[in-house]
Amino acid sequence: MAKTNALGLSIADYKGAPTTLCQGCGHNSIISQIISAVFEENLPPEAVVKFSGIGCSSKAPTYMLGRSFGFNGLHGRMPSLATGALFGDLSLIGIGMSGDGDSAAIGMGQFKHIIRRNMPLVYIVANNGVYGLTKGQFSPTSDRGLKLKKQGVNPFEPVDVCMEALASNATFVARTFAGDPKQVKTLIKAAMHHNGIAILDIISPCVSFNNQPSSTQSYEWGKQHEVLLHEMQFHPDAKEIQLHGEMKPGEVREVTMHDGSVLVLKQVERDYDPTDRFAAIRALEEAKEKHILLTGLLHIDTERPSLTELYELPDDTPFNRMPQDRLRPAPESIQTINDLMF
Amino acid sequence: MAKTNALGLSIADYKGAPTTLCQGCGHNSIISQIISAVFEENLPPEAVVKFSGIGCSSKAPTYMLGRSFGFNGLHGRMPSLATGALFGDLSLIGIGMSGDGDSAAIGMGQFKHIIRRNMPLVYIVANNGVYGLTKGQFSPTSDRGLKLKKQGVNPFEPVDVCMEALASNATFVARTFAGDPKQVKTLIKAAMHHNGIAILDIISPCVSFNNQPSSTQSYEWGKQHEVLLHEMQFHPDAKEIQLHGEMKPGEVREVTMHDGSVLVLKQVERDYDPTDRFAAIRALEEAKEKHILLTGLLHIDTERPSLTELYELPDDTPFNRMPQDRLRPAPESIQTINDLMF
Amino acid sequence: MAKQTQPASQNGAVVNDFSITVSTINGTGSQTSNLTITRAIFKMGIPVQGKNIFPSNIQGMPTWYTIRISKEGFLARREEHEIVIAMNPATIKDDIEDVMPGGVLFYADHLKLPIQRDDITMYPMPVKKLARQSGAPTKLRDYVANMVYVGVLAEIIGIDMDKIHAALDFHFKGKEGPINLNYGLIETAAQWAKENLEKKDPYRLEPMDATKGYIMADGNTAAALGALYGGVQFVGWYPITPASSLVETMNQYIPKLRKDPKTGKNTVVSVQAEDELAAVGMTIGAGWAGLRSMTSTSGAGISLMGEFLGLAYYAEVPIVVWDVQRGAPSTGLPTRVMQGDITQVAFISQGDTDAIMLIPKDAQEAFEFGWRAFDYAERLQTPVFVMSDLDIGQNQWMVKPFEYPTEPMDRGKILWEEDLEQWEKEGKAWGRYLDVDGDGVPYRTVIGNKHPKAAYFTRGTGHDEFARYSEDPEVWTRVLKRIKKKFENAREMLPKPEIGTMEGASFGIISFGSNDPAIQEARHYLKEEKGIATDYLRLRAYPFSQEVKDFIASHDKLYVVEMNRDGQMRQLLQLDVPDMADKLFSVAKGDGLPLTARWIMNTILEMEEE
Amino acid sequence: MAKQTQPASQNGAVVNDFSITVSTINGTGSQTSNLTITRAIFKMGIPVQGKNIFPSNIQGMPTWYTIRISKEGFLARREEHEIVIAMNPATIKDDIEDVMPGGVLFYADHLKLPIQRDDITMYPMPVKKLARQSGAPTKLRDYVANMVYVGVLAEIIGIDMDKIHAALDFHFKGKEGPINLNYGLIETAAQWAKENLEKKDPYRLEPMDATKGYIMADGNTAAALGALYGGVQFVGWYPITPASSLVETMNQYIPKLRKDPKTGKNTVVSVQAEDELAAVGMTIGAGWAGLRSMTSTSGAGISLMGEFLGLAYYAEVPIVVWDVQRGAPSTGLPTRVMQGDITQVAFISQGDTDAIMLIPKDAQEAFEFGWRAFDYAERLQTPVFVMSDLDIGQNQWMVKPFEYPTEPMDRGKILWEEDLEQWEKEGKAWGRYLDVDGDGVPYRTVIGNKHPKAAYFTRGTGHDEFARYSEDPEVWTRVLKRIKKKFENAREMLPKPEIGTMEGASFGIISFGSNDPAIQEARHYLKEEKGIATDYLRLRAYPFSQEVKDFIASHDKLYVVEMNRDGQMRQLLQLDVPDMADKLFSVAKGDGLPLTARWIMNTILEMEEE
Ligand SMILES: Cc1ncc(C[n+]2csc(CCOP(=O)(O)OP(=O)(O)O)c2C)c(N)n1
Ligand SMILES: Cc1ncc(C[n+]2csc(CCOP(=O)(O)OP(=O)(O)O)c2C)c(N)n1
Ligand code: SF4
Ligand code: SF4
Ligand SMILES: [Mg+2]
Ligand SMILES: [Mg+2]
Repeated sequence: MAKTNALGLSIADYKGAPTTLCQGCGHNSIISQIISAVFEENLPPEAVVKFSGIGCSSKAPTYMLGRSFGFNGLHGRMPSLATGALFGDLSLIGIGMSGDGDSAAIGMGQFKHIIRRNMPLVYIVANNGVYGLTKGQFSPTSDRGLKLKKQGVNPFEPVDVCMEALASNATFVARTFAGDPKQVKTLIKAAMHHNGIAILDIISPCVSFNNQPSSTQSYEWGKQHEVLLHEMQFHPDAKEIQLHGEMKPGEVREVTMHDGSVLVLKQVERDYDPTDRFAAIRALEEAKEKHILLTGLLHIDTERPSLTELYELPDDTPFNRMPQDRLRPAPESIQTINDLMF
Repeated sequence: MAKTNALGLSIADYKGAPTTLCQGCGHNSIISQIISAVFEENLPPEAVVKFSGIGCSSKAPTYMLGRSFGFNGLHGRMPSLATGALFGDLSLIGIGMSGDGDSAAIGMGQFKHIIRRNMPLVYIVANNGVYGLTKGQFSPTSDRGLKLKKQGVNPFEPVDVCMEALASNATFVARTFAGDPKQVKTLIKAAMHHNGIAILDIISPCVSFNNQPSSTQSYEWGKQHEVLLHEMQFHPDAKEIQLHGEMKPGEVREVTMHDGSVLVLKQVERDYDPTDRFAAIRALEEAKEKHILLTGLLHIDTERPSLTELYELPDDTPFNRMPQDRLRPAPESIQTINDLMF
Repeated sequence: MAKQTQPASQNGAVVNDFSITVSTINGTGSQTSNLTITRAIFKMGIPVQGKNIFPSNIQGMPTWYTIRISKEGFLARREEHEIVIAMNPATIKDDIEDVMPGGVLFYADHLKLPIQRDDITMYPMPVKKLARQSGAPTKLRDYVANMVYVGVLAEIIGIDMDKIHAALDFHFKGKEGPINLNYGLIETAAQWAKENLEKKDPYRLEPMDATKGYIMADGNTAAALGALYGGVQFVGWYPITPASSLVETMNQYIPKLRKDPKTGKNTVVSVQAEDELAAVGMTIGAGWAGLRSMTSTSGAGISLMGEFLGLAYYAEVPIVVWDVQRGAPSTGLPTRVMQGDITQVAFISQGDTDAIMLIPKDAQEAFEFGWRAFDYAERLQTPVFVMSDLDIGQNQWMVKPFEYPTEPMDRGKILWEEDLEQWEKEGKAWGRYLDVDGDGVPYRTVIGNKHPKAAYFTRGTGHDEFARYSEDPEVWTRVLKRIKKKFENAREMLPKPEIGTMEGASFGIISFGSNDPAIQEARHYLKEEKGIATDYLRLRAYPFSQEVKDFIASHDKLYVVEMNRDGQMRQLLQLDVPDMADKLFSVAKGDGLPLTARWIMNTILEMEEE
Repeated sequence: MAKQTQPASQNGAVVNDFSITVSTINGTGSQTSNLTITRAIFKMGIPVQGKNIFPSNIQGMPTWYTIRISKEGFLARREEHEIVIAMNPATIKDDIEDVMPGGVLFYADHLKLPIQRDDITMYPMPVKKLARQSGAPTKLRDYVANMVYVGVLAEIIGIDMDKIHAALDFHFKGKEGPINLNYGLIETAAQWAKENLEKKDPYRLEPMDATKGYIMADGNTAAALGALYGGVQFVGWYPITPASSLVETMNQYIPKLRKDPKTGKNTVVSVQAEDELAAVGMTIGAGWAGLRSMTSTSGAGISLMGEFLGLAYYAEVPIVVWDVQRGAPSTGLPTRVMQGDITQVAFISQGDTDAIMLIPKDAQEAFEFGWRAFDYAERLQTPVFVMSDLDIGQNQWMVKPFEYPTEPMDRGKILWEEDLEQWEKEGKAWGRYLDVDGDGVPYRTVIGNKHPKAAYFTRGTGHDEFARYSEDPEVWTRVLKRIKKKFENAREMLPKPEIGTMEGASFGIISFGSNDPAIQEARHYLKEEKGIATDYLRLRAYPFSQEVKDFIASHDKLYVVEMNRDGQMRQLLQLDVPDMADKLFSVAKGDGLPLTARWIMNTILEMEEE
């Protein structure tokens, strides 16, 4: 019998249409981790809403959570669609899938501005340093010096998705690697509990166009150069925290999320404080110098109000179920209004 | 008799149409400094090409350098216009005028990408933290907590133009203040000699909509909180450097530009190395914490090739004067091409 | 400009039938003075309309405000100015020339008059002196100086001082300080005029009873209020002239009108986006999620929204888009009016698309379409454009009071959990794009619906009736044909045209939007002065209904009057009635100013002669 | 799909007149096999055309390649497939059903056949076995497996092995390794077929001499080459299917064709922008600066460029925009063909705008318009759109060789220092927007011009003849009218339509672009099978020239055939000839596939009956 979660649902209830992405594509592995995360978090699939732009990465939502609503929008415009849509029912969790082209090229503006607004959304950049769907052009995150078949050599310094997020004061910034599924899953779980924008820069190799070992977005490079900022465990309920195995107090940090869930970070090399934004910037700079793939939760800020909070909507009913008599002003008011004219 | 420069031109040759901006608008003072800088640099006005987006700031090019070509384009799209245009004749110097709305809202994408390409352009963001031309809405650089007449209170963390430029690896990043005309002028001169993108974030108060003393983009706040990173002198010709007055060796840094001109930086509080990008980020963070307006050349990198260099165009003739016989392949070639088909 | 002598009424006096143009420098606060004059006249019961002709700039440039006073209720712009008030040295020459023969010039006495005219009356006004004496703080000096012309004018043409006080009281929301300061100066100026000027001109106001039952409102405010009464829940916007004030005004009315009776919290989310792409993107997201959702823009904004609007069209997302049209192409004349986005909107995005357009004629209809637009959008599951313009949006219109929505909200075909259960029980299949009722409009579900079969996947790529990805040519064709059906069905659902007929009409006139007053007036002249009777159809929506076809069919010749260069509405009409396309003649001008009755009449007369 | 029995030729053999469809999985390299077959047939002297019907995805989805072989030279898509080669388990059922009665199925023998048909010939192919035996590295196994069907087919229908070798040699640019590997497998497969299959079907190829003097080229390559011969200097682009390969190919040819003879340096700057707004912005900047400048896009890209294109229109900046049209609205069918952007481009931006369009019919015209477009753009100082489509752009077309430009470059009216001096001497005033010659086209200067009066200020806001800011209604109208004049004058300047007539034609057909082969063929059937003679006008540009009006005038009834839902070109035609609008009937289908002659014929016949 298939394993079920606390809701009595099996993993099959969280699947989507069969993938049409290439075999081995990093995006497929992200899809699996999203499915597992939502399943393990005991969220009904209806509680999640999927968004995406255009690209192979942006097709991913089709291949997961078939029982969740989804909107595969326009190239680079996922953030605005998600922003408008999620106001429809604030009890829902939004997951946005985007690509490096989608977010760092055409979508740079919306990427930066959804961060600025701190809109609650799990924002995944499936970063393969290339345009997959249009067959292998450079993306803004392509390595400098990368050589691609029809494109020659890329002369530009890559956009660093996490650095951009930090520059825009993102409240949750993580980098991870599709070749490290466990970490991907843990970060997705934590991101789903974050009250604000959660930027996940997931290095997700494109096996068709940018998986040569010299590319920093390849599986091989990632496997060989990944360095963990910390080891992570996510506990949806603070009470259940047991410091598993080798985790000893003093070597761990606990990040308590807005809803009381806890992310436990175990020190690997040094003590890293993800609430220190400047430390995150420094860590990124160092990683670049050392030529490593530094993964983990770079930064979190659980204090800043999210965009949806600013509006203080009625919270007894989802906004999109609000009946007519709570939306249309009372008939009496029209007289007052006309009196306000001249 | 009017003062003339080395070309025998008087300042009148560098003026534009009379300004229609508000009296006291910071942009007017930027206009004056651009005029002076070009005049003093002995550049013929024809050697400069002006670009802008849409906004009060973007109207500025009309009011200066009437003998220079100019293109007042679309809101947020100055960078792309300038990029294409300047390839027309690489001997010319481009000056782009933009506003905080123009560059940090609708133009965020183009702003980031012209930086990434290191396109040679003096890129001025006349930053008043408000939309002037549309009469006083919030801009992305508005202070958090800023209160504007019809707009309420701004709840968002402002975009830091310099931080954004640094995150994108800009090769010349400076912040200055329209209320400090001397510094503005010196930085514009240096920027004109930079072989790559030069981002000048000029705090330029909007006297009509955002000049209340509590606003960090007001004259009063600027005057009271400006802290210089260094004092500056610009020497178009290295040979003429004389360390004026109080400048003693050891207390100065010299930045030699691509064309041999030199920017001399005199230490004010501490020794600041503008070639260290990370130091610039740190300085910005500190300035934010200390609540000061830190001005000066935050960062410079004179090594990185510029976009125009990458193409190695013929340099004996401006590209837009190249005659037909150098642009159209020879008649013989058509046979070869047809043979290459099947 | 054509100069025509005003037909004087009895005793030489011209009563309640002339135009005043105030020429000032923008950013000096003259708007308050101009509104005060307009409102005071309105309160005197005299039909009046003010139009602001202003530059794209914040301060220091010439700006004109023209006030049409018409006892007959003709409130369109006129080209002739009986009275000119000159306050701007930069334009004084033109201003003097603009006074029609027999007319009046009021001028600030510090202005040098570059020319003299002996066919007009000239009144100097000691503007600076009185402003200085007013005791207003130096900072406000320029601002209150404009009150001088209010006072002088009031005295000379007879504006009721009580009504002026009422106008100020309204403007300053009862705040005594500014009311007294300004009123004091107006009184002083009036007194000065009384003592120092001798009335030599024929223009006079006399109280009437013709504005009772009317209000004065600008179209953007009306649109904002209409939307609030329409239950708007989400607004994504980006500032752009002349649309900005629509949402800005809405934002101000939200706490007043849209406090949830149950929780006391506001029920509108208004987000200033980073640009128009994001504004419409948010709006579409919200519409998709089941919120009543709108954006408002102009000019460039509409162009930038094209890609997203094609998505909303094909993915069938209800949203409302206000296009407060301004002078175009390109950045064009951003502070002037035009009706130039008609064909662009009709063909808004790549591929075959259609657009529903509502076309209000004034503030009152802006209010009505403000709420109705949501009903159409949700009923048809498609973007609905409201084609307003700068004249409607930013000027004050004398209109009937806003009327509370006459119909309950039509939320269209939405299925919730219990509906889906019911359908399941009845064995009815639900597919997001299934044409169950044969009207082309499918049923939709929205996020938060917890029924396990409620979810579907929305995309701009090819999809079948169950929202599944498809590249199948037949599926593609079928879906696009069904969508077309919605558009065809919309013809008879949207606001019907308004038709005015006369006995023995020589031809028909078709027009729309803010042209209406000028057309009404032109028809009056055609009849009165030329003996030419006309029929008139005012379009209120696109696609056109049967009435439009019938109207065209029943006339041999029709003039389509509009404010653009290419006769855009005529083009859409021609496409609709190819067999009658050659009966439609274009009377089009898009120079940034509202059309005038005289121009319309003369153009038609010329074309009649040809 | 309609099934029709192929009229067998003498002796039951069907020679050089049938279609082959290859059904495979994309991303498996079948494109090489398909091109090899097509090219080999072409080299046999037989008219042939291949069309790729592929999914919007990189790997693993069904894809079809149809090869039309026609001794008569009819190379449009057909709906009937005499021969189907089935390699994809996912589509095997449909593939079997798609074979027309009497036809042939080749199938990979590891596929389970879900249905049997006794009205067709079925040949199994030991694809896996032979691929395994080929000695190809495991990685390449799937890829070379596709060569098996090349060999089997070659043996059964008689493709010349030498020509196959020549095709491979071309494809692999003479590299022996891959040539030998693939050719070896093809030979083995052919040998296997010879030994194991008995020919039971009537389809055969026989060498002809009908392709001499032709080349095979895809339209994107042709366009790229045309632009390079046109002296293109600046390209701003953003990847989008099916336009990407246009610039990618251009980039590859730059070093070959565009090394400056003097300095040996390249003379084209090609920048991959961050999006289409930036792509067209750069392009406009470069065009403004005096460079021959272009961009290339499709679908969404065109919509995103609308605002900028309005600026280029009004500021009069010459640029070339290639729209390689694909299935729309919205993201639509990104890998399928459509002619759906016609009306959108005609009304591309806010306000009154016009668009010059060139409409190539195939790769050869794509080359020609590739260079000519710059001449028109610079001559008229306005954006010129080349409306290509996916079928033209991405498929191989058998066309006459590219012809070296027959005219020198027309750089239009540019003034340099010496020209301005000359004008000054002659006392001629220069203003950027002054209509000196009365043809509506002003003279321009570009940056770098050192004459102190050369500079001017370009803007999208209102401006006068001297490029000065203006909000004056008369100035505005005057400038926009002059711009319209350019558009009117363009009518007779642009490529003239191509007209084909027949004695006693019953009606006229109007069409354009890649529809041409299907129309030629449909006219042939109408004549041969139904005895209906037709005239045909192929549009090559918009706005339309007098010939188009005359053609419409000289027919009682005209069918406008196009690949979209709404009959967009018919709409533009109707607007051009309102007095004849009702003579134009729409034969339109936009389902993502190229139109077929049978569909066109049948639709017209049905409409004739009505
Ligand atoms: C407006 C627009 N421009 C271009 C395209 C074509 N396009 C589709 S996907 C894509 C790039 C996708 O790259 P990325 O976001 O990195 O996704 P990946 O395929 O690599 O996962 C582009 C340019 C489009 N769909 N829309
Ligand atoms: C596409 C588009 N959207 C909106 C506008 C309206 N608009 C004109 S200027 C402006 C903001 C200008 O703000 P900023 O760049 O800060 O310049 P400032 O006026 O403050 O100097 C806006 C939104 C426009 N012109 N084009
Ligand atoms: S092309 Fe690349 S990104 Fe796209 S599905 Fe294949 S491997 Fe993934
Ligand atoms: S509104 Fe503000 S930004 Fe615009 S001109 Fe006036 S002071 Fe300057
Ligand atoms: Mg990618
Ligand atoms: Mg600003």
